[in-house]
Amino acid sequence: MTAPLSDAEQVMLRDAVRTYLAKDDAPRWFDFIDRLGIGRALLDAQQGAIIAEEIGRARVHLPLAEVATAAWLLDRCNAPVPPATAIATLAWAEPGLRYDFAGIETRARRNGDGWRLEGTKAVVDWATEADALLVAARTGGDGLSLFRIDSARTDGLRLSPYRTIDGHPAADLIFEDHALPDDALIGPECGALDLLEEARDRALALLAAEAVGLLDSLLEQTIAYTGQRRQFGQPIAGFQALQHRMVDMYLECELARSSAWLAVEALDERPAARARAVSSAMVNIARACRLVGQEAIQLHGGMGMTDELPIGHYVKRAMAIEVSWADSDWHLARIAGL
Amino acid sequence: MTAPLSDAEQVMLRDAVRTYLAKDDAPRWFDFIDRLGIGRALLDAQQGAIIAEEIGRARVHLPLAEVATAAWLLDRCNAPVPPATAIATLAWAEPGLRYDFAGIETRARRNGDGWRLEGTKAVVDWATEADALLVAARTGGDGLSLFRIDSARTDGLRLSPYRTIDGHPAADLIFEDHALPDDALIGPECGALDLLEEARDRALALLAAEAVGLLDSLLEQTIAYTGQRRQFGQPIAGFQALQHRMVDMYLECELARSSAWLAVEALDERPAARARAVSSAMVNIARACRLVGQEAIQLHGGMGMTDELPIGHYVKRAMAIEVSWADSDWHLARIAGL
Amino acid sequence: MLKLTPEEVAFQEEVRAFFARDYPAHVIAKNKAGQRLTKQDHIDAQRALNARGWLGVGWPRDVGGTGWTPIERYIFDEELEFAHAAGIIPMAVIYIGPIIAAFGSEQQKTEWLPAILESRSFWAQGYSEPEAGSDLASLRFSAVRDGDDYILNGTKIWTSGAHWADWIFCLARTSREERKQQGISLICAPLGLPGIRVHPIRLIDGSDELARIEFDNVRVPITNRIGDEGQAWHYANVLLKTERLSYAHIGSKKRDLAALLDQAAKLPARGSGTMDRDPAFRFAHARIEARLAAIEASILRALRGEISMATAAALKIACTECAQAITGLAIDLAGRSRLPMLDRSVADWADAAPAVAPFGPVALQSYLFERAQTIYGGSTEVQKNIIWRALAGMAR
Amino acid sequence: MLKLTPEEVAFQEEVRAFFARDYPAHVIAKNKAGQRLTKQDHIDAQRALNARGWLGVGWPRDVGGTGWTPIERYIFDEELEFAHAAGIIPMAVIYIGPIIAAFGSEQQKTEWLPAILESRSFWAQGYSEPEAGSDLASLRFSAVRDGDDYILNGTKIWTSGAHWADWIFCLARTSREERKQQGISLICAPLGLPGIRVHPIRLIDGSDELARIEFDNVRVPITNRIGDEGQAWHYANVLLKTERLSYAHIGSKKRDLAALLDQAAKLPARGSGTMDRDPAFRFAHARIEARLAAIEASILRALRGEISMATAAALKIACTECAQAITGLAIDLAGRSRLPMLDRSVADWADAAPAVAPFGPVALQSYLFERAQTIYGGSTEVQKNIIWRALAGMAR
Repeated sequence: MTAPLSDAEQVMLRDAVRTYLAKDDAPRWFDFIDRLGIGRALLDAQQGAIIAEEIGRARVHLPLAEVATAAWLLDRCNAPVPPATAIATLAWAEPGLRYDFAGIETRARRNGDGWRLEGTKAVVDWATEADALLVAARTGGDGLSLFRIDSARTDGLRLSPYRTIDGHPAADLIFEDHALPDDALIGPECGALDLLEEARDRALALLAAEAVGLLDSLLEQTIAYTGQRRQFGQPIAGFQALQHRMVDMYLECELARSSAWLAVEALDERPAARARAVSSAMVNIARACRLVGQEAIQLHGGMGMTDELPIGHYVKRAMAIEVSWADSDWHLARIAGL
Repeated sequence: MTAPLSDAEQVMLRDAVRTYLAKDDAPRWFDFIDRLGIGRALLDAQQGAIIAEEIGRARVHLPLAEVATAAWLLDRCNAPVPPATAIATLAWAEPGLRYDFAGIETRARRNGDGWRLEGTKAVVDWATEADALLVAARTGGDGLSLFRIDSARTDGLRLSPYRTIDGHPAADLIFEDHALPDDALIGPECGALDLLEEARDRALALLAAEAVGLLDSLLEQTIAYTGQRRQFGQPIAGFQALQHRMVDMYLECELARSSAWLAVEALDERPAARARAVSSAMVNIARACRLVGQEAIQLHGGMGMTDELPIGHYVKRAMAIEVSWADSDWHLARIAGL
Repeated sequence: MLKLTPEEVAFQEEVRAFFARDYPAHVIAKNKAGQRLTKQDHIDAQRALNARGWLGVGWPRDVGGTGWTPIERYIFDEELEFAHAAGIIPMAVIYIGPIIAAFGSEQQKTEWLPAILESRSFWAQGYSEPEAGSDLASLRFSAVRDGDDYILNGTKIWTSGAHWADWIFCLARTSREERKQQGISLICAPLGLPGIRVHPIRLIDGSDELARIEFDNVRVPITNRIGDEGQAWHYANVLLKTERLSYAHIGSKKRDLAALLDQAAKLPARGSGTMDRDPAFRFAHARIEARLAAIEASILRALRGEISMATAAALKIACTECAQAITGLAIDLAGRSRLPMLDRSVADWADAAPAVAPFGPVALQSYLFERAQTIYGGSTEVQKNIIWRALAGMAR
Repeated sequence: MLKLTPEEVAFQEEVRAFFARDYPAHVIAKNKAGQRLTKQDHIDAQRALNARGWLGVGWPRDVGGTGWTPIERYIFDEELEFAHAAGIIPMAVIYIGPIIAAFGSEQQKTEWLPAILESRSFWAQGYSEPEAGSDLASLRFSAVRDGDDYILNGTKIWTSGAHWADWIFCLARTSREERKQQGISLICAPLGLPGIRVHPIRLIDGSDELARIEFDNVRVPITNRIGDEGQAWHYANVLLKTERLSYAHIGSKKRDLAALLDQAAKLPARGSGTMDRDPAFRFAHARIEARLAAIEASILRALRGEISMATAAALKIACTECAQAITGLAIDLAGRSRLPMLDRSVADWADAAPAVAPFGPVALQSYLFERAQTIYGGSTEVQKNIIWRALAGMAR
């Protein structure tokens, strides 16, 4: 872990990322990390959050949460961490579970010197672009373990690529007797559950920060649009009913911002406090994504429905974040201890 | 059952009740029923709903739902029905249950020629004014039965009177070895559950109609108040943000009206369809009571907080209706079959 | 009053039997599978309806319409939607057909109406313009007389179905002298004319069935005008009056809500169960069911009586927000399976994401598409202004 | 940034210990039992705080104040609320005390401030008027110079605690020449003066602690004016700046939310369990908890930085709506036990309804009383206008 950034350093980091993304609206991950020299920032949640917020504000396709989460897992497992410029992503979701890792059915069986992997992973973000996949699977004692798969290993892996609603590359993965070497296992055998839980919370903190950037931009775009769009002889931002609704959007944006801070600062707490803070944050983030997204489209009128304006793309990325690791009801249940 | 009223007869009944209540804002039940000659209307849900709506609109204290429900129960049980001018009320709720009759713990034991009643009934509306009480109690085979108690029988009955939030008289009742004659049992021994369920739905249909009158009046009062209250140099009804909120109140009022119809027309359906329709109606009614009540106070500003204006009294009656027999969550669970 | 008469129940059974027996099964199958319909599918569907005399749902009997009562129409719509049949594309049949029947010339009635019923011509609607969305009075699209012709210039937007349409009917300004709402005429043009360019608009749900249409000195004979010059505003309001409940779609809402329960029974929940026993989902579902029951009752009340502008506006808001709420619940139910954005124009579209419940991508695209419901046909904000004027008027 | 420093944690423990050991237990007991406090209770509470030097929470040290940082003040408020201690009646201590300290004459500081700290005088606030609610600029209450006196005329309304107060501070118009906000002065009067009549206002929750106060030619010396003539608007804004987060009450919100879970464990649910396992209740509860966590983080962010008008307005809306949501959840939880309307001024108040959980009537009255939160101190609507102006300004 690095020392926390000073206020001035935070501003510098933010400005550097913002400037970079203002110049390149379709950045490649390698260039983004390499040219900004922010590889080390990925393991620091506070710095990651600053970068994530700018990624959200610019709504560019970059696998920040995926790579940072994978890097954190590898680091925690004392496994070799690939360079930050490489893309790694975690495959955990499956058709047979909603959000709980406990429902994972993909299975790894010892086979001679190695492992055989069998199972299906659903909507794995950036899988098609990844240099390395981390796969959560059930092993011998019915516990969960983590495996690392290099992208070169394609035998026994059926990969169905598509784009998700936010335009990110993703894939469903079907492992059919997929062979892995012995050292593909990273971290403790059957001991991955707590690691996965913590990884999820860290990923969520980054996604919360990204959502803050998205939501701020949605509000700004809406204020700007309603200020120039004229109907009934005046800019529609002149209508008080619309003004108050944009204020409601602002209120959600502000609480979303506080929520992201809450999540980031709670990552070093004990698991129960961390879970509570992150889930509280995500309940607010999800609500903000829904409300701000819906209002942004509505207040843009027909133009909000088109793919031409950025607005819809921001909304769809926000919709993906809402449900990326769990939904609001899952977080509420976690807060309530149900 | 009487034949359904024609449209013209419905209007006549409504106008007669409205005119009566316009002249007397603190009517007595006896006079109300007697002078209007509407005793027979109590057994007809459609007519009852018309009367209930006007009671709501005028927000007067009259035990319509209580008396009509008791009369219906007595009629169904082939027990002598007291004159409609008398007040009768059903005591069902208890501290140990939320809303389900299945939780009733008050017990009636056979004792020689009669019965002994033991248990506690909570917030029995109009109990202090009632000529007769109907009490739901558990009997021998652990089923529910209904007992009729004349108000003269006070031995072994501790009655704690108070007013409820809507200003109605009510009481908690504690029966301690309360003696009842043999014929106090009405209807089938251990066979009261279905009767109670149907009675509840009939009472709810009347309360839904009363709520429609309350809500309409709340909206009217709010439109009138905002039309004359000036702030920032104009009537506050000139502010579009407030206009749209009054429109939202109107939307709830309209759905509440349709909901009341839905409930009334469903009373003769089979139990499952009846339950579904009445619970759907009450979910909407409860939502409308909450939203319209809150907005009415808010849009009245400080004046909405005072006991001087009618507004608060309407809101409190609406709040009582919201929870009188069950709350929104109970109705949702009934709709969902959970 | 909310219940059907015995005659209406008999009609309902007749309609139900028709969709079960005499309606193209492949259309229903595609709809059930979430596959987008082709133009030919719609033609097949319309021809089946027309064969039964049930296509001209809002038309008078003398021009081949059904002549149904509002309740019969409602029953038909509901059964069509329950059956997963194709929605009737409204532009020709619902929107312009009744206006042609009421105000068109004999020639227009003889040429255009049969072509619509026989699916020989599809129509598009040219109402909105880039600068005139909910504020239709500020239209700029112009029609200038030149001998026996009009010269049309301007841009129409949000035109749905233009890629299938042969004709377009346009609101066009024929005079600038009068009050803003006046001086607007209803003029029709074949879409193949020189000077007309159709630009598809890609929407956030991935569809491209809307278009922006540019008219550059397009010449049409004045006989293409429906009714009198300058009276389009009046005709549009007549249409509004007869068709103001055609967006209600109570049947499809009930069908979609019921389908969510079926889907829920197949989706894993927390722990070991399925989502149909998940309390949060079931409560949210029941809340919308309750709302829909009240909306349905409101529609039936309205159909059996007179409908005021305020009531129509209120029902538009209630129906469209309810439809959006259902799609919102659907994406909530879908969870992560709503993430893939898939092209649903082919039969095996769902194979592209084999680990995902196909329900998810359909729900997602519906959610996005339905955001338009509260925007078009008079946005919710405009409806609220209409209602407020009525409320303030009553208070005076 | 959201976390307390070690010094702040030590202070927190000190405050917590104080309320546990050195604070009047009967006040805490009454609050826990839902009994209304008397004036003497408040005096006992204030004296305990003052004995510790902790009453002048927003005052500078040189006039007997605590001199706390905003975070220390926040910690103190939170612990006070966690402990079920009496809220400090804000009129004297929170509202006028800091203004006297900053802008008052030496005589005012010497006479009025110690009397407040020693609980010898209670104050009331005379800001609102019947025709000037959220629109303070349109005040009519007048102060006319007459030699060395002012003659006060007009009506103040929504004055809380007037039945206990010895003094009132009033916004009064001393000039009609200038812009509406100008020409307003801050003038104090003993409530016992001839010409002052206090009319209690009964509220919907059954309380009558607010009043309407009429001034009929009330004479006070000009030395009762705080600061300069015509500058009250400025002083009020200074106050607003320092006190704009004093309504946050995060501690009481957390306490009340936690208490709901305790209550839920005692209330029967559907079937056989208790309400603390009821999913609908728990989800609603968790939703508010999540919201409150974000609001708390927002407050801490604000306390550690500069607070803009827009942020203050946003936090006022968030805090008050959250407080209302908690009371809304409380009455939902209470179910039918919220129905009795009981007088809570006596110790055995709950015996009046022996079959009802006492929690219910308290929840109901809180729900009703808290409706005022979004009305006073600048209604939510006015706050939204303030925020909009800031947003529109940033966009320019």
